[in-house]
Amino acid sequence: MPSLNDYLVLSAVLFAIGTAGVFVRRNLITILLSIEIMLNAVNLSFVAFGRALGSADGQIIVFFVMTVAAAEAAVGLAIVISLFRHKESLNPDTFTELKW
Amino acid sequence: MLTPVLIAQILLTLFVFFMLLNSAAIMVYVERKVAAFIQQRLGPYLVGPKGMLQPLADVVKLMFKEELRPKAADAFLFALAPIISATCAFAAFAVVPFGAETTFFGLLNEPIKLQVADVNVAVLIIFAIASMGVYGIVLAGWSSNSKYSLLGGLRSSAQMISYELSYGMALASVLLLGNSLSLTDIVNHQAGAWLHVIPKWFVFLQPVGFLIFMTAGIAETNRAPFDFPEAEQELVAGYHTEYSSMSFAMFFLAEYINMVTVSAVATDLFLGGWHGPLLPESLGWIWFLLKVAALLFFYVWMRWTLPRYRYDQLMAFGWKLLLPLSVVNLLVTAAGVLYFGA
Amino acid sequence: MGLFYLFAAVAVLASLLVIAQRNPIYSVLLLIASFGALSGLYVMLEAPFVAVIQIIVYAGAIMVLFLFVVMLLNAPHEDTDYDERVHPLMRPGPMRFGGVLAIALALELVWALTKRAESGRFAGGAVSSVAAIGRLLFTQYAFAFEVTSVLIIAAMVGAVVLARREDWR
Amino acid sequence: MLLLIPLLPFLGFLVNAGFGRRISRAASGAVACGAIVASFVVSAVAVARLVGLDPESRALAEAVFTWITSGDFSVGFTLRLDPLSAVMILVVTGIGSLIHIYSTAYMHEEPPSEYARYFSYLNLFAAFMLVLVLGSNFLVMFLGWEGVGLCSYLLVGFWYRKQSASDAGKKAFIVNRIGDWGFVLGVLGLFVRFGTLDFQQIARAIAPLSPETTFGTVSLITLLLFVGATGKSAQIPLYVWLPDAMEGPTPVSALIHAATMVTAGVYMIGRNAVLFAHAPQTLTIVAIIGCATAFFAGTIGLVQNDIKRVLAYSTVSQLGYMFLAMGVGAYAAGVFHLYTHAFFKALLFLGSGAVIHALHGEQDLRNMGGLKHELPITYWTFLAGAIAISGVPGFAGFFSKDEILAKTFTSGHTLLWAVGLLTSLLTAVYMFRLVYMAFHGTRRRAAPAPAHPEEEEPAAHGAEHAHLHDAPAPMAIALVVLAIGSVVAGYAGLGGRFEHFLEPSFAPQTAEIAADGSVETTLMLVSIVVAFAGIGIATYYFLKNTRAAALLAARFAGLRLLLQNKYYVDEIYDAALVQPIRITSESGLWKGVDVNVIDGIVNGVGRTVAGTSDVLRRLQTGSVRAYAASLFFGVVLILGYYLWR
Repeated sequence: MPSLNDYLVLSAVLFAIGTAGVFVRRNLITILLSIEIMLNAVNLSFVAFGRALGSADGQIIVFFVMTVAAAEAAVGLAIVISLFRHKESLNPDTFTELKW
Repeated sequence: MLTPVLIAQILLTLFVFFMLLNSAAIMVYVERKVAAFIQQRLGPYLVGPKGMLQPLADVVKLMFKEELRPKAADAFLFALAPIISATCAFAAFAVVPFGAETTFFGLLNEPIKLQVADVNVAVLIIFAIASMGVYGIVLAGWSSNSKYSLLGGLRSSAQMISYELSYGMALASVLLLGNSLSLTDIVNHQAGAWLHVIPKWFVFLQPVGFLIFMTAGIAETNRAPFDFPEAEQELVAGYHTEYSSMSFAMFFLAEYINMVTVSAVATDLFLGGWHGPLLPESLGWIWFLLKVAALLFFYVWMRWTLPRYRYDQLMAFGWKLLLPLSVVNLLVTAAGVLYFGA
Repeated sequence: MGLFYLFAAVAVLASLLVIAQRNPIYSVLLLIASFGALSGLYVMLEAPFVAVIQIIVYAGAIMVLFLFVVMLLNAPHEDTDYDERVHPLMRPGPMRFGGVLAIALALELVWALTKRAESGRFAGGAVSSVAAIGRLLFTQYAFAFEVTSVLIIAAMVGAVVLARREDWR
Repeated sequence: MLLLIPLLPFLGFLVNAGFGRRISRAASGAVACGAIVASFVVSAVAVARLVGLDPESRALAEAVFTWITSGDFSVGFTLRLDPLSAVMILVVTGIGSLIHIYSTAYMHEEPPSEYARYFSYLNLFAAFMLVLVLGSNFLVMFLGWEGVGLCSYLLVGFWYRKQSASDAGKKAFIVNRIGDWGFVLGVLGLFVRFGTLDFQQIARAIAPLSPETTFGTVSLITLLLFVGATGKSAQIPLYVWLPDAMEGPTPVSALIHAATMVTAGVYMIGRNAVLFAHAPQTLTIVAIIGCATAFFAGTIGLVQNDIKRVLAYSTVSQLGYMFLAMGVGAYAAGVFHLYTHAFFKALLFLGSGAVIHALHGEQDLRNMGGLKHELPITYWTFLAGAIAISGVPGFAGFFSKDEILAKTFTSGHTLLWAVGLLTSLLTAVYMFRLVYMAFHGTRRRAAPAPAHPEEEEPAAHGAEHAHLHDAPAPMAIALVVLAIGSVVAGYAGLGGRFEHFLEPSFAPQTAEIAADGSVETTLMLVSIVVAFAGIGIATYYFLKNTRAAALLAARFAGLRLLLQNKYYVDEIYDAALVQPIRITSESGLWKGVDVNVIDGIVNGVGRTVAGTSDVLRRLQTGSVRAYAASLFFGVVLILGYYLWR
């Protein structure tokens, strides 16, 4: 049986991978994907903690995180599409001005 | 470790797998024959008695065809897409029960369930796997690097996502009545009859839900009149335009297995599963097969009777009629459950 | 334990490959694989509900959306500038700094977790019933649940407004 | 209920200020009069209820809301009605009502929007004055105190297109600022000393202490408060604004600069009688200043030719009397004089207003005369007021003035009593000089041609006194009612009733002056003699033998010039204060400090910010990931720190 710490370490590693993705990638879509990795890493720790405490709260929070993630993905991707239409680019460093 | 029960379980799994493959073959034959009947033709009659070995001939033909791949296609995904489709189709059936617990006429010392896997969230798993099925089609469409395929893939995924909502809502109405997420529980909930005449099937409590479920199911399986992903007149053959040989066969297989799965789920949810008069509980699977067959016939019948919708009509129908209707149905059901008790 | 390591390895490897991929389509697919592994871990944590909605919501909905956008923009290769062509770890200053930060964060988190001697074994009594979760969701968390629905509506409208073409009229 | 009293005029103000441009003259006049009359009715009801209470606990309080709370210090917007404020609100709303009614006719030649503006100011003034007298602590009082100052400024400068009017308004405002500076310091001192601003609490806190024999904290505080009073109530040395304030419309002079606002200082001292009683040094100063002002202003009033200025100096003089009363501890007598004075001085102003109105803006006495027959109502009512102020027995002024002089004498201030008596003589003289010059004899045109060079009052181009109209109905009503009041108001004080009524307000310390019946009678007789002597002198010089007056004037030409130029006080102030301040401000503060130091600092700050920003803006690359990286850097550092610890 893996212990709570095992899950948390895995969660930390995944979170760091997501963080790294945000920094090293220059494609907006991949960056959004990296953010999803981070969210999932956190979800994992929630469920693990919930399991450790014998409470359903962890799962419920994950449920809410997922809804928020869905909303975030929808709006984020809509922004990506409208940005791409303006500049024909997905590189976040293309969009350094607040308006164009 | 290998207890008789475990062996029986493994054998059952293999049997289900085999029967699903077979069902696709049978459905090909049935489809052709029914189509011919509707169109006042003969249909296949050369291979075997009454052409009954025609599916076998088809398989052989497909196996010996050359495996073609467009030069600009993404090789890995092009190969992966049909596998995803087929896998999802098979996987969904895993949680569908098709008979009561049985000891196989005393062969086993404890009864097993006629079901590959009994999961207490079976309905959700079916739903999850159905949503994964989209990937096969989308990836096929995209990796072919062909505009017909891409359009077919996009249409298909849009269609499936749109109808998945109504599908889920119709499911939820039944869940309210069955008070469980386990298909076995839901089926057992439908045992018996009112006034000794009318079976306690949910289709009588949920006529609207049943219609929604079947409509959405047809859309989910990309069958006519919702067969846009492969609308021949517009898109040649949609997402599998570029596929040939066994990879094409896999899509073909997936389509028919999905039909079977949807019919089986509909049977479990609405038509009382293996419950029926006359036959003993242990032979309930016969009732099950009959009901599934009837639904499959319905599918084929629809295909050869109704013309195809226009794409915008399909989307409008799904979002503006079916979804609101299913929401209302769910609310009415919930109110009923609250009022009369579950 | 073996199963845990299997799932963990799949999750970590797939996630690493997500950020190492140049083709966003593969990134999306690998991420789905990672989600599948996480789903397995949720089952191991006796949270089948979360495991299934992980597949339905993340893999079945959110990732399809991503795939859609990737296919719609269809610009994974056209948009490759210098940074996209070199390997992620070979990229210049800020990116390497970011990578180092991420590694530092991981090390710190692991350090923080291993600092405590006790390993935190799971006690019995997990809440795995969907009914229990549903009951909580519609009683104790009813307000949050409703707020979430408002959030979803807002996101939906926002997405439509943002993504529609300028010559929409 | 108490809140309603100031609120009603305030609502009237809001209506007239907000919609004044859109409604007719009749409507805005009706709104304003209605508001103040309603307020009067409410006041009357409130006072009636107050009188019904047990004399020991005669007070009504109403906490409207908590204004300031800071630590254990809290000031509420609380209104409190006790006998003193009861007298005040009746005077303010009663006389205010009459003046409002009078104004509807007096201001009738103004265009509707100006008319509404006038009435909105008037209502606002009433509201603030009522807040002033009803406030139960210094802060609320100060709100009203400043509010009436503002309204005074607005109304004095009502004809703001006229240079002299707007100058007079500014003068009133600025001089009052000096007084208010003292007042604010005094209030702050009270807060420091007692930790509260509530009148009751201060009184309770100080009551057990023994009066300061030497000049101490309380004396300083009261003196500062008195500085405020000299500003508001036009006492030496800050009286200079009041004569100039006569530039405002005459009803304003009657209401603000005779009957109500200028008495605020007197009221304030009366309200804090207990406090002042503990500072005998200050009280002495108050008495001396009051007495000096009374005499000083009286002498100036003797030779002024502007009908309103004579009345203005008379007001200053009468206010001096009130302060004299306060200074000698005769609070009730002072407030009694305040009350009677409100009647007859308002009457005199309104009468003069009727004259000015009839003569289409003529204010110079030398251009009047013989109006007795043409303006009978005005004449008879004006005469009643003049008799009242002169102290003829049976009229209001006699009772109150006599009371003050008696109290002054019996409290041992013989010198002050003598000066007061002399002033009383002067009062009778200048008052009847005014009556004779305006109403008796024949019409003259003796004044130097441009009596008021900058005269621009509406319809000022005198339609050559062909036929003069007496006061129209609203003005006549006000005059008659006030005339009756001037006659009978004094009887309220018979047998010490008024004093007894007010007693709770000044409660614990009203010095029981041994009332020696024979002394009182003697003093009364002296007063009567003096009053009649004054009238006699005036009759001799200004009616019977005007040449004698001219001779007298020629004989004492220097003195006359001195008086006519008001002892050159304005000029002295200008040379001693205004010019030095101006020069310092202009060459020192403006061109030196402001341009070099202040602007230098401001520009320097600007340049520093711009320079720093120029460097810092390089940090804002616009790259989201750079921001995210810096954020994460912080996270890693903080997390690392806590782990390391």
